[in-house]
Amino acid sequence: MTSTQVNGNVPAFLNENPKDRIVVLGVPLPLLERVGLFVLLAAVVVLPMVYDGYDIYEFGKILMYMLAVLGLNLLTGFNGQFSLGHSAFFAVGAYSTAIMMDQLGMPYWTTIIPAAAVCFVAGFLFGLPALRLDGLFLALATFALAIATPQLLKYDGIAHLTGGVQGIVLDTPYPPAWIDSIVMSITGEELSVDRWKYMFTAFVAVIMFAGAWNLVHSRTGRALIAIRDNPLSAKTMGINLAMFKSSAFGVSAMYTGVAGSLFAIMDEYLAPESFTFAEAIKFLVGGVVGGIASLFGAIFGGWFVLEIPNIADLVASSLADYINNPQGLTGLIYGLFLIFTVYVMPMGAAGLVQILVHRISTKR
Amino acid sequence: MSTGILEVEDVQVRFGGIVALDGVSFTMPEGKIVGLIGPNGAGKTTLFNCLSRLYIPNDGDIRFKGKTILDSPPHHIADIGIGRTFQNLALFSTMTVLENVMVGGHSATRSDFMSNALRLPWRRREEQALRERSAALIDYLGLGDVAHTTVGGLPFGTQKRVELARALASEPELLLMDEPAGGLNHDELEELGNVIQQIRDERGVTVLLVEHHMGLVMSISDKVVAIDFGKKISEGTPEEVQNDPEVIRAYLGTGG
Amino acid sequence: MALLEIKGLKAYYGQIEALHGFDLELEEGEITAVLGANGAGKTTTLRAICGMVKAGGAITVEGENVVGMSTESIVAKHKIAHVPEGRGTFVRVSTEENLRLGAFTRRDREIEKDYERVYHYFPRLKERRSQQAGTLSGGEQQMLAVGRALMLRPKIMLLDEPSFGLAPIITEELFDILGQINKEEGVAMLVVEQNANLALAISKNAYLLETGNVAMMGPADQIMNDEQVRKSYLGY
Amino acid sequence: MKMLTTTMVSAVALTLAIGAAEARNAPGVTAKEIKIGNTNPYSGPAAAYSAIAKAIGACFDMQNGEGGVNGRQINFISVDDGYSPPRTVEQTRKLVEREKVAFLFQGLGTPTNSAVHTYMNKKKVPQLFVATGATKWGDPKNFPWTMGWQPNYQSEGIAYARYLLENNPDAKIGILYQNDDYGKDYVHGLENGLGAKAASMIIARESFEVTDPTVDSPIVNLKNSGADTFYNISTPKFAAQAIAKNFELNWAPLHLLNSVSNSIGSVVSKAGFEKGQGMISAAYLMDPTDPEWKSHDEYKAWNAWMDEYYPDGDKADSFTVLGYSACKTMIHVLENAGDDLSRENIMAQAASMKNYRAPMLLPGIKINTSASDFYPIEQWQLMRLKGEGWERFGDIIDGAVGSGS
Amino acid sequence: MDLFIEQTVSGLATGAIYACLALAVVMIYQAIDHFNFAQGEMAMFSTYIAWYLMDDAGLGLPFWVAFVACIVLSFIGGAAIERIVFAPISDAPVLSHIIVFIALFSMFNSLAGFLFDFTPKNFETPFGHTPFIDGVISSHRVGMIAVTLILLGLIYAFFRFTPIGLAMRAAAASPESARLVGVRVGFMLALGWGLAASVGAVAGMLIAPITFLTPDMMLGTLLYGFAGAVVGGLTSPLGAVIGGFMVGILENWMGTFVVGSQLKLTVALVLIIVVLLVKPAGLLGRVVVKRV
Repeated sequence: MTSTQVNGNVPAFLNENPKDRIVVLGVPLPLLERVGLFVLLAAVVVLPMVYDGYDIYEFGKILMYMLAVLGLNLLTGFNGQFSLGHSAFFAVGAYSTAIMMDQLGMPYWTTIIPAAAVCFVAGFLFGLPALRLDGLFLALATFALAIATPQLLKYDGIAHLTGGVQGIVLDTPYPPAWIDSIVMSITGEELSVDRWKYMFTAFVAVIMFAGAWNLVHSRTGRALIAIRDNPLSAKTMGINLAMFKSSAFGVSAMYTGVAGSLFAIMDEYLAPESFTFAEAIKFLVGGVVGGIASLFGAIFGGWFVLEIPNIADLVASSLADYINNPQGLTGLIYGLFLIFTVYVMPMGAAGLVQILVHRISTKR
Repeated sequence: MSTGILEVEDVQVRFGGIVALDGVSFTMPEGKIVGLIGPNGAGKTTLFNCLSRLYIPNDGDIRFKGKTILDSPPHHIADIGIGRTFQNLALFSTMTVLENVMVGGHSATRSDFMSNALRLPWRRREEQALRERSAALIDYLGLGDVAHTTVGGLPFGTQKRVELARALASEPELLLMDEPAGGLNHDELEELGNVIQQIRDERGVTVLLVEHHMGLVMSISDKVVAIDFGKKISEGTPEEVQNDPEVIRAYLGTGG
Repeated sequence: MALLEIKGLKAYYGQIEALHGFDLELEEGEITAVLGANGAGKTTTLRAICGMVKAGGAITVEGENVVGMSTESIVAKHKIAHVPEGRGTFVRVSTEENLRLGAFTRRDREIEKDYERVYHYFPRLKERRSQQAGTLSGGEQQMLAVGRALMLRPKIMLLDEPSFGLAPIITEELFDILGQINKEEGVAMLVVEQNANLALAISKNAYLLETGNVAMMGPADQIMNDEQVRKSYLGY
Repeated sequence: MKMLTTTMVSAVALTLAIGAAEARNAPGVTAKEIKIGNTNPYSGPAAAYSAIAKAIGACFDMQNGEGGVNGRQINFISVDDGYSPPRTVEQTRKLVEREKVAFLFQGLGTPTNSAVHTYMNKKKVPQLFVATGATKWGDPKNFPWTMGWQPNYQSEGIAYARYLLENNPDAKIGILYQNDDYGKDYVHGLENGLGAKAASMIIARESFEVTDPTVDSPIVNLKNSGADTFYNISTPKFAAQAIAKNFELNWAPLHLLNSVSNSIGSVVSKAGFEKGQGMISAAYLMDPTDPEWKSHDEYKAWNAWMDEYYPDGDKADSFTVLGYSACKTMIHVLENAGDDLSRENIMAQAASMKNYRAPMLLPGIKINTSASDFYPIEQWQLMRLKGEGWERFGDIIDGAVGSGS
Repeated sequence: MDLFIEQTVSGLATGAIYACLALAVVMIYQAIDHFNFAQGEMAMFSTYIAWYLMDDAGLGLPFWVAFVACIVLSFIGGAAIERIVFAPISDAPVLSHIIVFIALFSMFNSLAGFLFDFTPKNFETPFGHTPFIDGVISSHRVGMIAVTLILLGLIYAFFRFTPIGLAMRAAAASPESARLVGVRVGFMLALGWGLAASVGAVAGMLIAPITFLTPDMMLGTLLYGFAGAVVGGLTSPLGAVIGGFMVGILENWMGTFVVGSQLKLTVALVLIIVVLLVKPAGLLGRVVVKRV
């Protein structure tokens, strides 16, 4: 066996970052990115100090949706497999957590990891037949899965676990006493449940985001992208297509499933109606609008799916002077928004940012 | 028949009623360059696809280092030491040159979903080693300037070299090259010839070269196999094959 | 004035300039070969002529500049039939339906008659007339592609690598027929081909492309017999 | 005046218990305005119900035009939740915490209201007169801030059970129900009402999903089960399908049609009167399309209001009646609260209605609540389809849950 | 009568609903090589238009006038959607198209509820609702099956015998080659959308007398329509019709004898996946032979 000699003197280009050459408004791009990342992280930490109640709840939901969208991005954006059925995995995660809390009396925070495992297995298993389906047909199969999900959740055979049509009401996730006492000693106030839920969500979300980041920028991530770009030559490079594609499905389901777990904990209630086809659509819309092969795009996507119905509401109610009961038109406005977004940002927000950076940057 | 690093024995491939390969046999001596020539549609690419296990022959056997490769799934072929380049570029178009070459090193690395997501220390060491090794290859093939460029936008000839680098990244003992000279001008061609010979001499890699450019094939090959209509029509040194009347009739043409 | 006249042809794929501004002419009723290595720009040239890539410069057909015109209009108006690389047969429909599609822009009543004309050149297609085109052999598909082009009653045929993937004997047969079509129907042809010998044998003139430029042009027989040219450009 | 005094006393007691330091009025209440929140499915699969909220809005418009409630204008903020529980949570929290509404009124749907059930009670914000017939809304012990309005689904099931036990104790019942909380509540109601005989009388159950195109297949099964009584728990579209399909199959059991779908205008006439003769249903509201009410004063008032304030509403749609009547109940409660518009008092007033007759309730039906009875309407009257209208028969039936045999 | 036979007949009648919609699915698939997830909502909206044209509250036109007018309007609407909404993003990735389908879905659903409210509407049928075979099947259902078969014949003839139909298939399958023979691909796409919208309108008008007309009438139906089209083969109108009938019958059999009514929709899901796995081209679809 021959081996390439690495004789210590590594070529200079290896350690240079092509982004170093891009300067945006006088600041090198990598620095700008680092500052941006820092600001983002700081925001995640600072938010619960500033906000409480509904506001912090909304921020938590954005992070929750971000995770769900991220899950779909890993599959669709990085691996090129469509799914219109991720509401199913969202449901599996949420119900896993709920059943563990409700039936087994497990504390909420212990349910995340087992729920993630369950979702991974579920995704992996669905990924196996999905291996043989091409893009459009996979979209169709997953579409069917999404439509069938609420019905499956209601099925009498498992109703004693899922609560059937009634759903499950969960216990409030109070913060652990030690955290509460730390917060108390610093601020002199009790830590509100809303703030704690946010902190818990943010903790999980940041860890999962970092994991996704590592995954994408690694051997595994390269393999996933290679499969998307050119499956045949990926195979020739020694990439086990079946293993990677199914695992990608599993990991994707796991991310969306953990989002489901967090959802259950956050809303303290879940019912089959929470996991309809509309939910799967939300994730897809979030993914495409954020930028389907972008991790940071998922943050924007999470925000978008949470806020765009509100914006549609707002637009609708501002029509009240001209039309009777304009609220019936929210669906229409929502649709127009989507089309508009696709026109303006065909590559999603991430793509738009890239183009903008390209426009206003100067190369050294 | 002497044994070599690769033995192709009586390989037959049929698509529906069409016979694409009809009992082709030859042997590749270790550390040599073997040229495979034949007209378009003669079955060269089909044979290639058999060697990289993208197709399974209907009949016959292919042995690499004495062991059949027909039991191995396609993604193991890189593992056991066979690398290849494609006739119509098959690069990962959204990735940079460096990343493409690093994918080439996939089979030589081991990290998985879990270790990658957690960024375990050994994985980072492996990644760094792969980066360095890939960089060395990129340097070796003179692609340093474009290492961080997305391959999709590179000129054809450059992409061909990226393919070569990518194939070498798996540290193959046998390298299958499908029309590497296509689209190269004559300076580049000469360089390519040198590179292939270097790969043989410095790295001890055995090369199977499918090429239309007779100048290249005849000048660097140690042995040439000619096929037509899915059958081997000639085998021998470049001179022998070049002068084989059958080859002239079917391939080189009377005018040549 | 030549039937087809190209001046300063440039072509782009996205940001990349693939052709760097060369001239080319095709006379009425003649066959001209375009030779060169992979990636030299032969295919791009043909695609530019029928409006399938963004082109610069002038492409004049029958005195009209077609740069910027849609493919459909060029085909319909100037009767240019393109036989693309990889044949571009409609694999899901039958042989005869493929032929019918070739005559899609014609409004005359002789379409039925022209099936027989095609079958006259390619009797094998007649046997396979109701077969799904995807099930035809490579050679038959190539014949079908040429036959489909004929159905347009073209003035110009653009042939991209007609020998691609064909056994030599089939290739020879095909080129014989192409020559025959040229003679009998007076169709001008621009043939892009790797197999230089074959192409030169039926051509009057030939162009040698190298990386987006014309490296050489001249009468086909002259190029065929020039040892130096063969060595450096044609690879044997 | 006695009633008023008790109310005052209990309100004061509640206020004291909760802490007298609080401001007198609820958030969202000013000298000129009362903010009321509402969630409704304006989009999505349950959008048909949005007619209720639209009617309520129009009803408050009328009230505001007439000077509001005790000099205060009603600001009715109704937002879309698409019948999606998570969205209900978001919207409700926004209404309570950002819009600072005084309370929520007529939020629609069981899963959606369930999603904010705990929240509202923890926050001590009234979740009044929710627009769903589930039984769980009348649980003052555990959820003192939540109250339903319409009679619950179970009680209607009980009413039918009583009828069957009296008139046909050997009935063989086949059930068609929508596979969700609403359908199952109806089934439970019937089972409770039949008591020990349920197991022997109910011989077949078939469910369907709202996404199913038709209910043909379950009906074929029910017919083949040999049932002679058909308990039809389905929403208007499916109910109309079922009536038509029975007819097509020549199956003529005793058809018990749930009140959700007994509108003459939007169901029975659509399916065809001749196909539904003899059907039995129950009602607590007047059917606006029933000619019987044309000369009734309340109908006339309703009709005039429709014409003026909700002209694009569908007069055949019984949801408009429901919204109107519920709105009137709300106004009644607010009027009773007088100038003490604290959340506690509003809740206390809602929980102390005595024999209140909201307009458009059937004659004889009254609203009664108490600190331990959070079921405002619990009465039904049965009726039978005859010709082109319902013919009510028998007494007003009390269908309180637990009152079955 | 025997339960099995009754369920089969009932399945056949429901299957006709799916078959109608499956035809529309095949139509659009042949025309754009894609599914249209908004197809059901478009058909529903078309049906409302027909209702408006016919109903006394609307224009009060006679049935057949409204029928034809609705088909024409749907055609124009479908073609306009292609030209206005899809033509500008023809180069965008498939996912963007799916997002636009979703947008259309939401828009038509919302608009129908807004314009026509949600109370079920009675949709007239020229066949009447009288028993055809007493106690088994009504005249409308028989009429519906007949119209479905006529429609099948028309679509088959269109694709098989007209140059335009041929060109449309060619344009969808290989747009580049189609342009090379002078087919205006953009025009074909618009035409395909228009025709698919028309077929959808006919499907809607046949279905509505049974299911009653509501904005959500196509929600679940579309999935069964997809299932029918997939089972029969997306390239074959005949396959789609047979597939639609099969799904209807299978659904009833499974619901009655095997899994119970709660899992009927899941049956459609499993059917789609199994067929796609075992026979990707469907029962009657043509396998595209590829040669390397």
